[in-house]
Amino acid sequence: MQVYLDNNATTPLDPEVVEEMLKHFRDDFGNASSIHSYGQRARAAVEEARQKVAALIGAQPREIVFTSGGTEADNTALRGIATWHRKKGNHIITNTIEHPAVLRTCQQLEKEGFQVTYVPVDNQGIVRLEDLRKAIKPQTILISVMHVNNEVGTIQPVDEIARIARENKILFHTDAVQSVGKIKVDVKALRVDLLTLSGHKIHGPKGVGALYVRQGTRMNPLLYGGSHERNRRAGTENVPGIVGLGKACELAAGCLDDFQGRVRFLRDKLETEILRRIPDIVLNGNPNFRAPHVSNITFRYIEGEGLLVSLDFKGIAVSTGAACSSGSVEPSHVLTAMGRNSELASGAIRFSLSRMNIEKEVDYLLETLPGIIDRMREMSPLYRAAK
Amino acid sequence: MQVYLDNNATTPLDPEVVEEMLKHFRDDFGNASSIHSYGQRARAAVEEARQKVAALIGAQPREIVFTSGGTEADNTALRGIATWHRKKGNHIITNTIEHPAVLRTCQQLEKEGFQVTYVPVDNQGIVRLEDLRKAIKPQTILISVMHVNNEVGTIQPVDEIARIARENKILFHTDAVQSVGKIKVDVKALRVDLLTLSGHKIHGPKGVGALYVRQGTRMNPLLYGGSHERNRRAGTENVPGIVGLGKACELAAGCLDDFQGRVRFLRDKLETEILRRIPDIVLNGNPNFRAPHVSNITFRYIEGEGLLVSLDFKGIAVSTGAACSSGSVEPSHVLTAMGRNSELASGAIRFSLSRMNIEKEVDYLLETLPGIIDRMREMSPLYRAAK
Amino acid sequence: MKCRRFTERPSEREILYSDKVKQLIQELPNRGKLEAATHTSRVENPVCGDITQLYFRVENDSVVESRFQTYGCPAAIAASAAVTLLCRDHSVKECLELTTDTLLKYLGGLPAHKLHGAELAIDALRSALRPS
Amino acid sequence: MKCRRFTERPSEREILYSDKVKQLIQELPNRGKLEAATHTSRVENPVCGDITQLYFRVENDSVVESRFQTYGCPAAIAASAAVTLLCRDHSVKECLELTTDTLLKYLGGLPAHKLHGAELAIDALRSALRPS
Ligand SMILES: Cc1ncc(COP(=O)(O)O)c(C=O)c1O
Ligand SMILES: Cc1ncc(COP(=O)(O)O)c(C=O)c1O
Repeated sequence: MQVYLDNNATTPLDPEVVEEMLKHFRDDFGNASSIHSYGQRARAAVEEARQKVAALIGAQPREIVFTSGGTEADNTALRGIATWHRKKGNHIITNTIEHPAVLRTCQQLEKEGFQVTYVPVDNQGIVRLEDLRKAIKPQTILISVMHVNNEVGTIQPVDEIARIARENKILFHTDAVQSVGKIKVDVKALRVDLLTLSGHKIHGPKGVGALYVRQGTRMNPLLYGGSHERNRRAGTENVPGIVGLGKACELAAGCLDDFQGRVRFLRDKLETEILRRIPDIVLNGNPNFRAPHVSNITFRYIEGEGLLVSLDFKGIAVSTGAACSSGSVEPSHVLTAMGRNSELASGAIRFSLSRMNIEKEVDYLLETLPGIIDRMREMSPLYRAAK
Repeated sequence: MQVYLDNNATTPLDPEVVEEMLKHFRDDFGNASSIHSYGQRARAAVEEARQKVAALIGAQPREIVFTSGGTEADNTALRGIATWHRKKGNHIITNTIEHPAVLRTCQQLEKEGFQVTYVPVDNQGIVRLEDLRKAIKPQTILISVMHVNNEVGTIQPVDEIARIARENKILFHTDAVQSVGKIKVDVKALRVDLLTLSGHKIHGPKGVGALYVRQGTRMNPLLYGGSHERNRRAGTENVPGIVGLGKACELAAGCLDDFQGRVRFLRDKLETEILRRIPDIVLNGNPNFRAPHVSNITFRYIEGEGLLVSLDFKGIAVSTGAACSSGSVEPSHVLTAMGRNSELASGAIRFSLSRMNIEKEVDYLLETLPGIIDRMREMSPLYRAAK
Repeated sequence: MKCRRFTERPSEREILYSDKVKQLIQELPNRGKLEAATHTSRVENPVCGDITQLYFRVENDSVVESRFQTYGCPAAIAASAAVTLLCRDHSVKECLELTTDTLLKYLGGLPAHKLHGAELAIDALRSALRPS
Repeated sequence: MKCRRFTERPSEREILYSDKVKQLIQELPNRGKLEAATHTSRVENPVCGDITQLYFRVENDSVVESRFQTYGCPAAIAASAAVTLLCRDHSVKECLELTTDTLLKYLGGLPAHKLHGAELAIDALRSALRPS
């Protein structure tokens, strides 16, 4: 049995998304900037997709800038705002559990003369508003706090942070790659200035994402060249990708209830049953403020990657940390920031579901997992020592 | 009859490219950074594609960095080299007929304190080596000159420019978006340090390209985040796009002869017959140093866009200037740089072929065009005045 | 998966030229000089270089023949052609009442950055027929 | 289109874990403590925190039983398991001659950044069986 429980790394494409993209791979292959019919068909498709993306997050179509993914959108938001508003100030506030696309961009901006405050989180992965408030300086120009954390699923109080930013006339960006399409995201309700989303996390294609830029927000582009995307992002539009993202957003808009209902039920069953069947376990994240599709669990006395490989052998795909940091030996920066020591961090496994998972997949995991954990603990020098 | 003669704007995808991509849209959808089998299958596909891209241009696989397209590759090359080598110097040399992805990045770098010399071209669109040599200063860190111009098809003496750069210990970048897959491009023979290519110009997908970075070249990335692409370019790999680019390069490697033979024959027929059948015509570009698939012709006394729309009505797709600048009223910066006045520039039409064009398409154009030109000239106040 | 489908249809698409404009460009009705013209004008848009020349033959205060010559973008060409069509068999007074809005409606709209094409044609019309 | 096809096959792929490694992780042969061990060792990699504990029962200078306990990444686990398999029924001298290279060959290779897993296992082997 094949059970894919690594949907925070990437999701399987919805067959309807593939179907719509295929049209633009096969027939309507035009460049959306061309004046002839090939171009105009491509242009119409891009603008239709823009409307669908905008509709999902309550934005105006003209506020949507298509990018090559979440990483580019994050980089564009941070660097674009920072460099444009540099004369006003050089201070940025973010936090310790952001995605590397935000953290490493901030670190680079530090090298270029910006100051960045990395506000800590509590041991359930929630940004402390008090610390955030205290971090504000007269020269603060941007706050960036993610909506849902990719590793533990924690939901940040983004609306409150946006209010604090607004009261202090600071622009606010949120990386919503892991919340869009999973929980309700409305840019007008949250009142954010910039918001990042990515196609491949919502059953859309890789290599395409979008940055919401509230109308009137002034910033530099990251990519210079042709006058695409109202001069906000140069480069020939990835028409099939954009169409796929649009379709994915359209489908996601109809599936939010499914996440709150069926997906949450599956996640809860997975979690409760693991807790019931396997001892020496630690839950990571905030059980109340948490997206419905993520569960991050530390299996003590074992190291996650071995467990991952064992599960893979059985057809079950999970993740140990953020997918993008795999290959490195460091424990997850998110779990570390939440105060987990290195043993607890390295025993963490992320189960992330999607609307495509079904109950018998969860049942299969629950049958398979305890035996593997037993065997691995039997092998662990830490486990024997602890007993 | 549908006749697509705008292949410099974008090309139809090769059905084999679509087929390979489909596998990764449908089954192997994994994130190439994931450790489980889904991820490892994606990783293998990405590395196989890297080998194919490298093979087409005579590079090592590790010298290939995948990007979201030609624009991103150009931006990465220029900004990445400029900011990294800033301490050594702040002067960049390019020329007046580059693609906006290079020109506008240079203009932005000027705002950030760099100095840029835009070397002129002669009236056939060839960079004057003497001017280039004279532009070199002790603080010059980078020269960027495109291989084949997208509007007129002119081939620049890139190997000679690379030699001049090398002799002066200056890094050299070439935008080869319009030469790769059309004429022989070998990074070791040309001895360039950086080279840009793009998928959708060679029957591959939009939204994916590559930057060749000679081993040992030090530069900053443009996108920060996860440790993808050996830390040269963050962002979840666009696996299907990369696979499509790889396949497109594999196919292109086998088609270079076709370009020198059949495609060149069709282009020459198109051009010779237009010259024979229609009076008051000016050829733009250098007839000797020119890629085999491009013909840029000014039809005097008429404005190109009307002609474009008329041809479109008959099913024929062509272009007036660089696709990316459509919508703007300015005459082509390339033709202007070649000394064409605004009447000559706005009457220019670019015919660009690919290996997918066939002779009867060219014949259809040749039958259709003279009548349209007659009618349009009848309508032109300039034409009557000139006669 | 029993998800609802999102059904709202896109309203604002950036279509470049309407079918009417394309048809006019294709046919170029009333193109060319009119030797027997009683009223003519030549107007140039100094910004983009577009030139439109209109020719009218007016008999008994009515436009009985009209022609145009235009150098410029499709919007300017189509608008000029449209003006010659719309004026035919109308009184000079009626012709002078033709507005950019009416013209745009007839053309099925123009892209925002091409509106000047319609203005050029209306300018030329007024300058030809305005009592001097 | 009669284009030649490019046929060279890719040689260098970045495969993470070999089938052998995956199988060892799956089966974990010889896992657990060996109460009757005559030789044991516990070695820790201070950089990544991996720990390997090896147990050998040596009789007549020959390894007759071997077990391991490992906390660490798949490379470390598989390498330790492999060492227990490779040593069984061999003389202590032969066991001490086991090299990282032989071990890696047996494992079907390890990714470059995981080589330390094999080194850890060899270290533990030597520290257990080395004459004191
Ligand atoms: C929270 C978050 N932000 C940003 C990204 C990067 O997006 P992309 O993979 O599209 O580059 C990811 C996923 O990798 C993510 O989980
Ligand atoms: C010469 C040249 N450079 C760069 C580009 C940009 O590449 P892309 O369309 O992949 O962004 C193009 C095409 O638009 C081009 O013709």
